[in-house]
Amino acid sequence: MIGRKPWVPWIWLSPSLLLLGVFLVYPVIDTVRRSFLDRRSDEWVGLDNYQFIIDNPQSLVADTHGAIFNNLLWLVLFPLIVVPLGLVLAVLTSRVKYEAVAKSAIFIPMAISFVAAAVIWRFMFVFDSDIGTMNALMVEINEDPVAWLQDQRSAQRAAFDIGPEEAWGPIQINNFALITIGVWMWTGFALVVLSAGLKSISTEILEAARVDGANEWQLFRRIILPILSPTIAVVTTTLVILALKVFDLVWVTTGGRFGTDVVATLFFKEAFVVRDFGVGAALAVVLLVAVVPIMVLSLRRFQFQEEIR
Amino acid sequence: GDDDDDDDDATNTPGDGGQVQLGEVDVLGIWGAEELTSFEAMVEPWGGTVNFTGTRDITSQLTLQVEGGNPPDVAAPAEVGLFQEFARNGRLTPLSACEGLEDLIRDKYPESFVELGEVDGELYGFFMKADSKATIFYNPGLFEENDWDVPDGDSSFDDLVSLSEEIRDSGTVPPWSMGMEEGAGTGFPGTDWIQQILLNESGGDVYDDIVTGEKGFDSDEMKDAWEKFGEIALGEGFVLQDGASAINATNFRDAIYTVFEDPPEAAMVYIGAFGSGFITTQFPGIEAGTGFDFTTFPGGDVTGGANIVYAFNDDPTTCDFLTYIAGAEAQQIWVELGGFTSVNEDVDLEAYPNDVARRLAEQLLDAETFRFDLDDAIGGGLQQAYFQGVTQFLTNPDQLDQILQQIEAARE
Amino acid sequence: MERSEAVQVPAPATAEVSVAQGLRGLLPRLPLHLVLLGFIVIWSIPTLALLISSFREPQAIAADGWWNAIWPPWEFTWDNYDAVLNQQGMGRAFVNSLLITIPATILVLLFASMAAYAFSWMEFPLRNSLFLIMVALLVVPLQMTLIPVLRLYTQLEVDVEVPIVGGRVFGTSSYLGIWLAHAGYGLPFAIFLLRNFFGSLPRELMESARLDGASDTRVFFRIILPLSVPALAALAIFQFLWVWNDLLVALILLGDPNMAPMTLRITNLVSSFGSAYQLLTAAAFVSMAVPLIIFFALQRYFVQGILAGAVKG
Amino acid sequence: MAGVTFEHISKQFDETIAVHDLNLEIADREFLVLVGPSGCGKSTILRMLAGLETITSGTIHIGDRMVNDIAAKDRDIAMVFQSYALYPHMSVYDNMAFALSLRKTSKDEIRQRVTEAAGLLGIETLLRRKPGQLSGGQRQRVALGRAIVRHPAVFLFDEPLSNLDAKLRVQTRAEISKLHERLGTTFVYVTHDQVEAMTMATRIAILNAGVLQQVGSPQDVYEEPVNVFVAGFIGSPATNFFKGVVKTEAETMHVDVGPFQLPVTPGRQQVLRPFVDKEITIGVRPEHVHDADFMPPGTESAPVTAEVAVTEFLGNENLLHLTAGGHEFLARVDPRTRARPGQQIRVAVDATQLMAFDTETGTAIR
Amino acid sequence: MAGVTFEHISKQFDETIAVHDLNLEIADREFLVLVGPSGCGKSTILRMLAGLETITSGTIHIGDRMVNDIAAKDRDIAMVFQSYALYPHMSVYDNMAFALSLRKTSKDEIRQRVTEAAGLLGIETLLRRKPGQLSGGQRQRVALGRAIVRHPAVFLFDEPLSNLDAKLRVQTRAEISKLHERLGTTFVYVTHDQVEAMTMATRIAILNAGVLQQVGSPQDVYEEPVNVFVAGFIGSPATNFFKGVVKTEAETMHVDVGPFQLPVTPGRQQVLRPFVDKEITIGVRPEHVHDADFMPPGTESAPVTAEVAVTEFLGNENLLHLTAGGHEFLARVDPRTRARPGQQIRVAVDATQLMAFDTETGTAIR
Ligand SMILES: Nc1ncnc2c1ncn2[C@@H]1O[C@H](COP(=O)(O)OP(=O)(O)OP(=O)(O)O)[C@@H](O)[C@H]1O
Ligand SMILES: Nc1ncnc2c1ncn2[C@@H]1O[C@H](COP(=O)(O)OP(=O)(O)OP(=O)(O)O)[C@@H](O)[C@H]1O
Ligand SMILES: [Mg+2]
Ligand SMILES: [Mg+2]
Repeated sequence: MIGRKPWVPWIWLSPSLLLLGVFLVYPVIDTVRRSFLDRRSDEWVGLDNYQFIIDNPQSLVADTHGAIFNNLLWLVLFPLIVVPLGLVLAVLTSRVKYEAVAKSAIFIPMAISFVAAAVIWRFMFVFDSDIGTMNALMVEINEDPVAWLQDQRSAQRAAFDIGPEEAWGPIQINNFALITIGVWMWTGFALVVLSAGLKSISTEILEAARVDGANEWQLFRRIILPILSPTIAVVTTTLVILALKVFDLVWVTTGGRFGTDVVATLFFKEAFVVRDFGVGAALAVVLLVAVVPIMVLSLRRFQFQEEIR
Repeated sequence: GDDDDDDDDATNTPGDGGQVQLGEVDVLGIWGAEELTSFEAMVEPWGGTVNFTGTRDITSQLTLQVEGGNPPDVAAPAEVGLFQEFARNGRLTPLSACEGLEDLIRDKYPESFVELGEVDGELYGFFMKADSKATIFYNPGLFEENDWDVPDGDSSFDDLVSLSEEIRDSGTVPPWSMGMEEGAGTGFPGTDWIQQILLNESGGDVYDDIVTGEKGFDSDEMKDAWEKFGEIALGEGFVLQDGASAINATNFRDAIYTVFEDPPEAAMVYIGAFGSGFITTQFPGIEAGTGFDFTTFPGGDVTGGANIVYAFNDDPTTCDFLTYIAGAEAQQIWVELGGFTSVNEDVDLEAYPNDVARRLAEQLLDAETFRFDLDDAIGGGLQQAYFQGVTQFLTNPDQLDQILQQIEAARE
Repeated sequence: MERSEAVQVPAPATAEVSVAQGLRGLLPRLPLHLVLLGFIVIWSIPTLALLISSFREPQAIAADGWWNAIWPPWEFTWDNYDAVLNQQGMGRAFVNSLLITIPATILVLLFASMAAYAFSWMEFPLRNSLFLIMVALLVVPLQMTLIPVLRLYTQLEVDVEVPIVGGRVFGTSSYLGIWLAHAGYGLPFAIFLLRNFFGSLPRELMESARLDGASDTRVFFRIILPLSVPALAALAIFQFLWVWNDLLVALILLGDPNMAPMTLRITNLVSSFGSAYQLLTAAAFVSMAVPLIIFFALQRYFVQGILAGAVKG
Repeated sequence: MAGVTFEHISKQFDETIAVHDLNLEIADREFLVLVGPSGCGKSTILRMLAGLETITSGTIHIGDRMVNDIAAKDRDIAMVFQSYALYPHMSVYDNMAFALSLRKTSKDEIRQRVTEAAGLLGIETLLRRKPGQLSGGQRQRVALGRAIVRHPAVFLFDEPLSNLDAKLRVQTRAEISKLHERLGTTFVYVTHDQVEAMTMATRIAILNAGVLQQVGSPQDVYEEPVNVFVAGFIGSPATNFFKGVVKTEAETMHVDVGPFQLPVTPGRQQVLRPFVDKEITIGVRPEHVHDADFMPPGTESAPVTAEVAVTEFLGNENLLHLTAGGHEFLARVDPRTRARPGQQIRVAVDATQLMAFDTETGTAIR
Repeated sequence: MAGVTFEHISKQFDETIAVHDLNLEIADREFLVLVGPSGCGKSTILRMLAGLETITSGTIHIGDRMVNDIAAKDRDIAMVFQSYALYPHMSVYDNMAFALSLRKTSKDEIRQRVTEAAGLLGIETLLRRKPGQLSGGQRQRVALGRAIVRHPAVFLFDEPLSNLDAKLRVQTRAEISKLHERLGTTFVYVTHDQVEAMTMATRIAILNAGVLQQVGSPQDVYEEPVNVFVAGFIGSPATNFFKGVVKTEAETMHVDVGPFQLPVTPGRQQVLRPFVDKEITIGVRPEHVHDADFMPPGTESAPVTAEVAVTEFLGNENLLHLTAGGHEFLARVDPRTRARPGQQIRVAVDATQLMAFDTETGTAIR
């Protein structure tokens, strides 16, 4: 903008810069520092804490490898399910009269605290098929009840009954169960943001496409999707990051037991239960590093947006 | 909470101590629900104001507050590992700082409990709301019908096994109900089994060595305890929740209920004394002694948990508060309300609401050997490993050795 | 001139849609409705389970599945809600929750939209990299920040009682403190979301506002914000319920029990042995009420074609 | 290939009636031009025909198919939106190719058709740009191109040339006419440009305030407007209107406007009889008021002396704003006129070209 | 109140040069009309002047203040955007009141000014509507109204009447002219409508492909175009061009176009001397090709026989597309002509009105 004083942008940014600096940047720096110190943050230990993560000596308390693997699982599955689901629902709901009701049904899980959510899913997943909804269903279809949150058998084995009996994972049933909870809770998020984006698409462009003979699918595929792509990028990026830092959900349901640990839960255990701040911090830093490539990717969409506006 | 605002906004009610102007005291604990109500009833007579914050993630909460330079005045968690660490790092004030408090504890509290409150000879904390874990709850009616004889402290572990076989073979119900699931605490009932067996079979010294680390989890005594636990848990037809995944997946509460339902689904459940609380709430109007009852775990020695109370400063209000709740009058209030076992000798046994409660208290006070909960005593990562180990052992009993090594590896 | 304008008539017209038309309209859309209803049902089952359980006796809950309660004989009870609502201090806790949540939400909306405006409509060095960094902070786990923040708060503590609402001016147990904290934690996502929406507005609107003599502030308040209500509404909903449901930050920053929000009170329903699920179920719905009201209230801002008629081309 | 029929079509937006009881038959292959004042309902009619606007009442047929409930995409219509409605995320090429690609047209065919259309519209060089990078007129041409690459049953153009320069407009106009001849599909064309309307239309439909006024060939509507509105609306600069009383003396008849008398040609006298001594409204087009010095040969005329208020130079002609006895009127005279503002000048009104209207009803007297 | 000066202004978008080295002085109170083919840089010039587009090189002065780095809001400029850019969330009234309210104008004054402007534009009844509920022309009028409620130093109009009907356009045009007289501020006005340009402008600036071609009074640019482009661009329908060789015989001089000879008037002979036996380009405007039967008295002319290809009826005149000896050209003749397509007809080219250009450079020969 011509004639805007160079310092003006910084005025607009300053409140955010300040708050982010205090509440996020400063702690991050502190954490990075701690990741090079020992468990009590007294002595300098160089890269030992990272070495610990790599060597994974205490797999029983802190299975760093397993946690990282689970995070990858979340990273891939969680957004991959939630985003398309949210998108479809956003489009569908926008076409019916009971939009608000439909949306809220999907959204309600978001409004439920993790503690409560844990309670619900206990009810869903309880092993006793008299109480547990899922197992009640399993019994209905003449299957054995499954210990959804504890069963470490690999999903593929459970499903198709192939592979050795004590095949533990790598992709465990209980991780799927947890991701299911995540999907249930977060689809509402994707739905709300995406439908907000949907609403801001010009009606006239949609009309033009219809006159051009686009059916609903082509309209979605060729017009809505591309125009919405920056918003989709926002949602996806956010969900990817959430998958990266997923904590409460795992913590309140399994506490990371039975090979459901993720990096964030490990970080928490190491920092506050085992009270090894060094390793804890190092694990947190892993998260920080992992986010960088994701951000770079999502920047592309914004450049695209600036092009067409 | 903070520790220096007592003087300014003091409530100016003369406390029992009388001599000090009582202000506010911030207490961080794990109590909730009826416990909280009882606690508030207990501190009601005390002059000052109690700001109680309850959380079940108390270890992280405490760590955060202490690290953040903002500890509460008083903490009352169940885990002593953290306590000992704080004490060693000089975060805590010794009870001696509060005039008369240390003596009160040393006089009125059982030796075993006093020792646990000591770090390097200094007394930093005391225990209240203790819970015996040498308790097997059973369904008396069921036992009478099939005239099975109830084991007691004098019988042996083998008796327990043979009883289990008898009940199993009777074809009525499985002898045991067992559930390990409890979110982040999953596995703790198993650890209770193991520690109880360990104490009975190998005695207090070995037990202590395990805590201090002179003996490892991979020691023979420990291994023996695990295997004995396995005999029951994985014994053919011993457990209602048949198989590892069922046991691991069943919440310990649900496991308790099955024994006392009508008709009962299992004969016995091993759970800490606090189990009685669940039974009475779940089955209102159930008769202690007839509807449900407990017996001492064969072997007679007693393990148990308790909340350890300690302070981060020694200003008058805090001291007055500690002295108050350590005292018999205060604890008697909670005792009468139930769900609380006091280890203060002056508390009148008559005060307990019912017979079961009274016997639980007696068991605790009369035990010739008492040991504090093993996992709570070690705490930290080792405790985690211990919990994890239990569930893993159940799924893969053949991997016991390496599981035990891994647990030991988690010792700091 | 008037003659060439359309005639004005008082009564709104009613489109004459014949029943046949109506049916023809509905039939092809039947699958759509089915799919949607399918989703709604699936998503509602757990919630339904929670709702039903919240009206059941604890023993009933432990005895059999929630679905058994649907069929008569109904033995529902208000006890759980009784216990939750009549827990002492619940009223105050409710007020506290509002006192904490509303300002925290407003702060985020304001600061984030300011930053988003700068990011989307101003040029300055390092714009993109700075933006990336801000958003990347979204990954920071809260627990990681608490210790340093708590240290800071204890150091910067201003231990003066605030009249009426209570609490300190600043530091732990201060409303200001927890507002800022929540704002800080909420910003990365908020900025991320808003920048995207602000950026999609047609440039010419800002330009014409400029020519009309509008300063940045004016453009921001009179053009950008009104045209971004759907995004702002979405953000408001999320920020509100995230703060509303927060337990962790409140635990650390609010020592004073008189300031405790509902989430803290609710944890007191659970004994140290973790019983009383039936209470948690009830509590869940109690605490869910307000965010849902907000959600419904803001629904009307999700309107199609907010930019209709703005620019040609 | 299909005609279009509107039967009792009305459209009401909350409180505004945009179109009122429209009855109009557009023959197959016809080129119908819709004209009317801004806001009179032209776009609404197109949008209803395209299926973008619900119909408040009445029925629309395309061919013999009743389309009220047919979705836009199934009506096989191409439309140029008044506001372009280009796809912002697509290049110019993709914008134009979109409709074709939906119809599974072969890549080559698409390329061929798009480049051809782009050629006609002079936007070949812009094919890779995004709409945001185009000038107003370029955008409009893309919008136009997006329609003309198609071969639909009906073409709808909503002021497709409004932002093009005169030269380009003439060319494009010619191209559209060619297109119409080549495809022989039905065209409905909205424009404000009288030349466009006159030159392209097979028939012109004049709307006012949502009501259809007259439909007819350009010549008809220009020479025999059915009412004052049409007479005043068609033709630019607009017709001069005078109120005057019909007088007869012996054989001759004239209209007494006050400052001057307008003789009535014998052919007209019959129809004007009933209005003798009544007031009627006379319409005179500016080009029928001549500078007496440069009168085209053989014009039967009534001489008038008037004062020149303003002169507008239009290159090929001069526009004189004249006043005579309180009447203001326009004359479009030979550019060589010597009239200058303030002067008195003699003008001649071509009596053969007068239009007469009933003052009350405003309808033409025939 | 201030003039505007462009000095060596250039504007480049990534690879396109939109404006090239523009030097132009607009006097205070002047009404400058910018014309040029679509995409030639008109809007870009306005946008640079308004401070919406960064300047690639050169300087712009408003009054004697160099404004290159002055923010748009501080330039005191009102602009009608080609694409309207209405505030979709504000009512028509608020759209028009916005600028004033920012200036802390009193409520009453705002109401008074807005209602007045709305009156002029005939949108009083729409004041409570949102832009989305308006017709194209109504939107454009709102955009116009938003500008004219203000009293800025400079007015910029980017094709402000393109979507209005002829009648309304004439009225509004008049209103804008009045406004210009009343306020006496500087107006810069982009239009494609020749009549608009001719009637409103104090000076017209003709642009082509970003390059300024000619600046001058309407009459100048029409009668003395500096080059072929201007001659061809100004005037509609466009000028006919013939290539021909200058021939002299004794005293007389004529241009041999092939099918016919165009006599050179004595006054012109001097300047054409250097081109004797060389090829030059002759420009003849259609209105200077007359139907021989309806020739205005006293036109010096060269008779030509041509075949009528197409006739376009424009009401007040007839447009004939003629071909003679391979040359296609337009004639704008008296509506009473009897010419019909396919016929042979005798036309006369008015020799006094010929325009001559150097074929190589395209510049006028004077
Ligand atoms: N953002 C842009 N990026 C690239 N090229 C552009 C951009 N904006 C305009 N142009 C080009 O600059 C040239 C001038 O554009 P401008 O809008 O000034 O034309 P114009 O004279 O206003 O045309 P019109 O009469 O069609 O509005 C055009 O060729 C156009 O394609
Ligand atoms: N969405 C709407 N809500 C209310 N009134 C509307 C709406 N759309 C159009 N109108 C009104 O309907 C009438 C006809 O609109 P329409 O767009 O058909 O006019 P038009 O003939 O195309 O005018 P223009 O030549 O200016 O484009 C106008 O008076 C307009 O104000
Ligand atoms: Mg229109
Ligand atoms: Mg332009």
